[in-house]
Amino acid sequence: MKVPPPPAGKVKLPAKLSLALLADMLRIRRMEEKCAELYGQQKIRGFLHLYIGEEAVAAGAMRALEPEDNIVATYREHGHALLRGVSMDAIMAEMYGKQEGCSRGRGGSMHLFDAQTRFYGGNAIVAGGLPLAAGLALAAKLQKEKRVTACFFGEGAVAEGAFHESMNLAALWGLPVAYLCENNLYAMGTALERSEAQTDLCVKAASYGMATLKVDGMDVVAVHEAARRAREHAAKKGPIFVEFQTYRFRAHSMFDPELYREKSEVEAWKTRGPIHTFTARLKAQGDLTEERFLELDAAAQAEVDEAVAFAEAGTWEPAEHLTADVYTPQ
Amino acid sequence: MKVPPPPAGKVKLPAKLSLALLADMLRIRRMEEKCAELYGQQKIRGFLHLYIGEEAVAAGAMRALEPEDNIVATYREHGHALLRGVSMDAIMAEMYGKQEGCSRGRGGSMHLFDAQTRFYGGNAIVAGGLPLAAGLALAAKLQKEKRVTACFFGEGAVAEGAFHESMNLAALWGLPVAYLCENNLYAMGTALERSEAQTDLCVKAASYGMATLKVDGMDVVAVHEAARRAREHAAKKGPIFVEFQTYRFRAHSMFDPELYREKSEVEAWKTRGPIHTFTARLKAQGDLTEERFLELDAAAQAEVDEAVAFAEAGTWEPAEHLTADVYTPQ
Amino acid sequence: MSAITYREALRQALDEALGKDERVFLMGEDVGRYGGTYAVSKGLLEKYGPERVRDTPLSELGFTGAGIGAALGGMRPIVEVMTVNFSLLALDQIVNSAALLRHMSGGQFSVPLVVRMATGAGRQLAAQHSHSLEGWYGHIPGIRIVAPATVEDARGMLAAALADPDPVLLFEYPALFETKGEVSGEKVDIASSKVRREGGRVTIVTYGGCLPKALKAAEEVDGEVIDLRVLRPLDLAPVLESVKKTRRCVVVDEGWRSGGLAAEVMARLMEQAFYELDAPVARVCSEEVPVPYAKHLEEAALPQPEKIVAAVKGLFA
Amino acid sequence: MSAITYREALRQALDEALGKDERVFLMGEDVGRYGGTYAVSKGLLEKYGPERVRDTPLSELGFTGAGIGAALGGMRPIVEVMTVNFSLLALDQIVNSAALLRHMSGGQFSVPLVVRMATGAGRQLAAQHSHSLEGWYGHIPGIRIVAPATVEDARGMLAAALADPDPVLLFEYPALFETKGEVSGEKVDIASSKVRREGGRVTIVTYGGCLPKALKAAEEVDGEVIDLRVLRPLDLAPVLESVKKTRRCVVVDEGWRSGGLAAEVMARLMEQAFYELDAPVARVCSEEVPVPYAKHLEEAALPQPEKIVAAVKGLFA
Ligand SMILES: Cc1ncc(C[n+]2csc(CCOP(=O)(O)OP(=O)(O)O)c2C)c(N)n1
Ligand SMILES: Cc1ncc(C[n+]2csc(CCOP(=O)(O)OP(=O)(O)O)c2C)c(N)n1
Ligand SMILES: [Mg+2]
Ligand SMILES: [Mg+2]
Repeated sequence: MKVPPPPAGKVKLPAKLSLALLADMLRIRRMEEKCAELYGQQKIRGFLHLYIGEEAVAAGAMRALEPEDNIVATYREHGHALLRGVSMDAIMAEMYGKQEGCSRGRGGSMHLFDAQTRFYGGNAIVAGGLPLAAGLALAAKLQKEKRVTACFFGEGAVAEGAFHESMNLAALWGLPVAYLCENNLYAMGTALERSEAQTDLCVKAASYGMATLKVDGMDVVAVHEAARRAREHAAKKGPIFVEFQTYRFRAHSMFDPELYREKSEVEAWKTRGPIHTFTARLKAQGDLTEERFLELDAAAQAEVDEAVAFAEAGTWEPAEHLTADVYTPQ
Repeated sequence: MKVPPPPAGKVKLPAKLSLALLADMLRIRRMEEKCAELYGQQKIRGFLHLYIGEEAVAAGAMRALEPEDNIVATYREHGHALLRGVSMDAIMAEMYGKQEGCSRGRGGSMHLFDAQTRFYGGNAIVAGGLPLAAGLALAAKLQKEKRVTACFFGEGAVAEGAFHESMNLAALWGLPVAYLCENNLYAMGTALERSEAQTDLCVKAASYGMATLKVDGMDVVAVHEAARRAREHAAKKGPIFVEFQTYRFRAHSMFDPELYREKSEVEAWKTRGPIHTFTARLKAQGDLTEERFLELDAAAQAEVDEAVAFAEAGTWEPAEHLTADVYTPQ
Repeated sequence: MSAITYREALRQALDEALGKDERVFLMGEDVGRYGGTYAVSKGLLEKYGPERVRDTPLSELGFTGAGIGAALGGMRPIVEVMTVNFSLLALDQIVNSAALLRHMSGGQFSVPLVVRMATGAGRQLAAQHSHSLEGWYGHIPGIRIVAPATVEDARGMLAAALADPDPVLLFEYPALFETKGEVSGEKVDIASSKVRREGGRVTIVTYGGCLPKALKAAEEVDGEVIDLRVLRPLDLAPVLESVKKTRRCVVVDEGWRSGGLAAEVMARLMEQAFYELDAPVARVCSEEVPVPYAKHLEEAALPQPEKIVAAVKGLFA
Repeated sequence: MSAITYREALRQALDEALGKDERVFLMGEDVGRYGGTYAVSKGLLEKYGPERVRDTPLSELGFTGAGIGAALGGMRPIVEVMTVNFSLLALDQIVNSAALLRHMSGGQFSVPLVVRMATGAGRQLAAQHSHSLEGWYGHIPGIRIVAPATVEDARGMLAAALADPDPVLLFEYPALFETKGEVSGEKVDIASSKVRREGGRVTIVTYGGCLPKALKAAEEVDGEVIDLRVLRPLDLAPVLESVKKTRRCVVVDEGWRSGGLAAEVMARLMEQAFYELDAPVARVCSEEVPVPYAKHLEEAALPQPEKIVAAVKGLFA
């Protein structure tokens, strides 16, 4: 597989925004590195899907969205939840299974939820969030609200019937929804070309009469720009599909022996890493000093340390509450 | 809605084949007219979906297929079963619910089956037959058999996830399958443009990397030619999608009050009726006389009368056999 | 009070719901221009327009999921899945999203969704169109299941379902669509089961399309007939009370015998009425066979009054 | 004879099946290059090639349906749906095609298909990845359900399932994957339930992942443990025989309580062993709640040996 050259060139963003995007990516990275460590210590259990390598997508996209927007994500959603505004404390506590977690410890890594920031999870059924997103967008449209629904999902979801049905509904009804596909080339161990007859996902999306964009998902600048356009399109003209071309640097989950790809491929993609390439570009144009970088990184690390302390100090929901909230208290 | 002009022009087929195609269509037409009558008399019950108006598709396609091919169809499959070689007797008996029926009276109108002619039903779940067809084709491919699988379905099925998943599997694996879409513009009462964002079904199919053909489904000559090409393509190169543009002259089922379309629209389409237009063309070029036509029609009618007599004389499967064949006797 | 059909009652309920609350909309295949497969929503498109009586493409998974999303987004959707047979395609969204969301999110998100679907056999529609899967749905925590067997319930249950903050599945019985009955106009609960006929000799527990059959059989055997009405959560109190009196019970359920809803009723009676029973509870269910097309075979496959009577007699043998 | 793990037993069974019969092939998500989500099919791609160990796109409905078609077309497909949770997406094909085809076609078409899927909770995978829906599948006529709970069955049931001319669902229990046991190499039947431990005081009926829990509890209460093994059609003979002796019974089932497989076992005992019982049959099932992530909550949600012991004690109270 040919790996494209790393993102490069002048970053045409205000320095403040650039640094914010960098900080965002660092926060995800440091948090997830810690998660991996905690998994080894069995503090975090169940499935854990790391986003490491893909941070530019959540970072670039989330800053293009408005507070009133809805977000739908997958089981690989730590970064999305964090950048949407769910506190790292609540995320970490959730992974610990503590009741201070954003889903009270019932969801774990795959099911982060937050009503306040309109973060609708955390869906562990591949493509399961896509119809939901169409429905959230339909509700907004019917209520004449100006919110947009942003739905993140992996390229593996494209083969599912739910993708097809959702694209059609969204396009047919002109819904204000942005389908944001994180194409990291693999669905577990299945490479895109072994799961799709048509590997150009934008061609597929366009066949529903959807607007489409294809973007380098390792370039936070390009992602941000595309996401801004996508949000505007969704709000004003209707549904849009964006393919973010990215790559995950870690295994699919903590159980994955990674038999399906060469180490060299991963290494090649790492040259495109969203954080170091962006850092280098900012430094090159004088928007960032090493000192400032270390500050940002230290801040992220401090946030992680605090979050871990918070989670450690968290409490277990009493087992007697087990069946609470199966139904809504009336 | 603009109705295209009726099929016209010279029929470039051997006269013998032309007459056979005409006879085929007449056999379906007369059989189904009788079915409608028998439904009124409550001899036939349950759901009854007539194919009247669409006969050119089954007729043109079935003669392009080989005896070793597999057929998968829907609940609107009387014509397909008949032209595939299931006897009208067995079809009629099936609709009566008699054990001499092709499914021993257990299937009825929607579930005609026949192992001998490789007629795999008769599927009443919209799009339910599409994955089955992919599997039959996969079996043929794995066993290096030269058979092709022909799968008939309505345009309503295109919105279903099963369509999407099947197209992708067929294209990805290069399966010898011909997906033959009978686009009669309505799925029950839902017009194509109210169910598909993209109404050009070939564009949709092409997005899977499938070969496609779009054909006037009211012109048995065009259908036959397209079906021959489709079969060849499926056998030699892999999957193909054919859209047959057709129209049903009758209600969706015997329960349909037809609130969703104007009588005038139906009348306009009737000017394109596959039987009378073909008859006129054959007469115009001297391949058919009125006398010969009446002979063919009389033969069809006689076959129907016989089939009804056969069904009437048929017997009921003893109720004690009810649970037979839930499992295969071992 | 005047007698209307079960179908008309369903239609009036939809009409009322759409009329009363702007957030309510109806969506499903052919609910609009076609007038509803069973003519239940006839006339509503003309009255409320295509935004609120929304025809969908054939995509049960997609539009059911969209209904869940719309409910999360502040609407009160009524999703029609036409029949339970096609709901198999939507099951993932119903089970993995609608039913789980509230608990899984730590109580943050409720899904005020109503899913309507026709269910049951008896009209020679053959194997793929004759399922009775209420028992399946009744297995799932997080949803409520209602099964109107009377015109009054057909008229009243929808409003109660819409008032419920959680997902409610409303099963409709085409076998009952022509039934006529009075409608009181009073509020109907979706929490309790009800005695439909008093009797002293045996308790007959049923629901949905089997109610008339049970009532017919009861005439012959002095049966007390209890209509479950709500299939999840089950209200067994009236059953237990009745069994205390009759000491015998037959459960009638159109689902297949093994693992159907009848089994659950029997399990509960085992747990809660074992010492009250003079004979083992019996069940009359559908035979373990795909429902055949031929009328006599279909009849043989389904519960019938005679089979119920025979089962009752068996309890005294 | 040497001890192998349950996982290795499953792998050997697949290897043997692929080696023995050209018509057999394995298809599903990540069965090939990934080596199987649970490493069950590891090494088979290398041995049999991508045609026979076939990775599929994420499309459960599509490839399960394709498996049915391939079975009709003369192959002996083994479809892996990864886990029961995702099988909800494939349910329409399993129920409306695989299960119905033979009867609906008047006996013309059998579907010799095996569908494998992992099932059960216990690994903190949370609500959407922890279903136990064996009871649901057990409701459907036309299919056979097998649930290996021992290494011997994990090794032997696949061959028997492939020899069956009809669709067989084979449930696999990740909770048991590390269990070690001996394998006799003898043929294994997929028709009977089996006594796994003799005991005199109470009959404990279970299957699948709950077997070790039942055995543990049985130690404490002198229980006779019966492993159902085959969930459809059920073989209750050993249970009835045991209950004659013990006169008391507890059913242990990881499915949710209401409407689970345990209810069916209780219903059958009601029907067939009412007069043998000295106390009502009890059940220990999962609580009626989506399975939570937190370990202590998940444990509280599932059947546990202590709950089984308590239920047994309840029978003597
Ligand atoms: C319906 C369904 N099928 C299978 C799985 C198991 N599974 C979990 S993640 C995954 C791969 C998804 O890949 P993709 O959509 O590309 O997302 P990524 O993990 O790459 O972010 C699979 C097969 C699932 N969770 N849901
Ligand atoms: C999955 C599913 N959903 C709904 C139905 C009810 N239904 C039967 S036929 C039909 C319309 C199908 O239209 P189309 O595919 O265009 O075929 P046509 O009837 O026009 O031949 C519908 C909605 C069904 N049988 N299966
Ligand atoms: Mg991916
Ligand atoms: Mg149509």
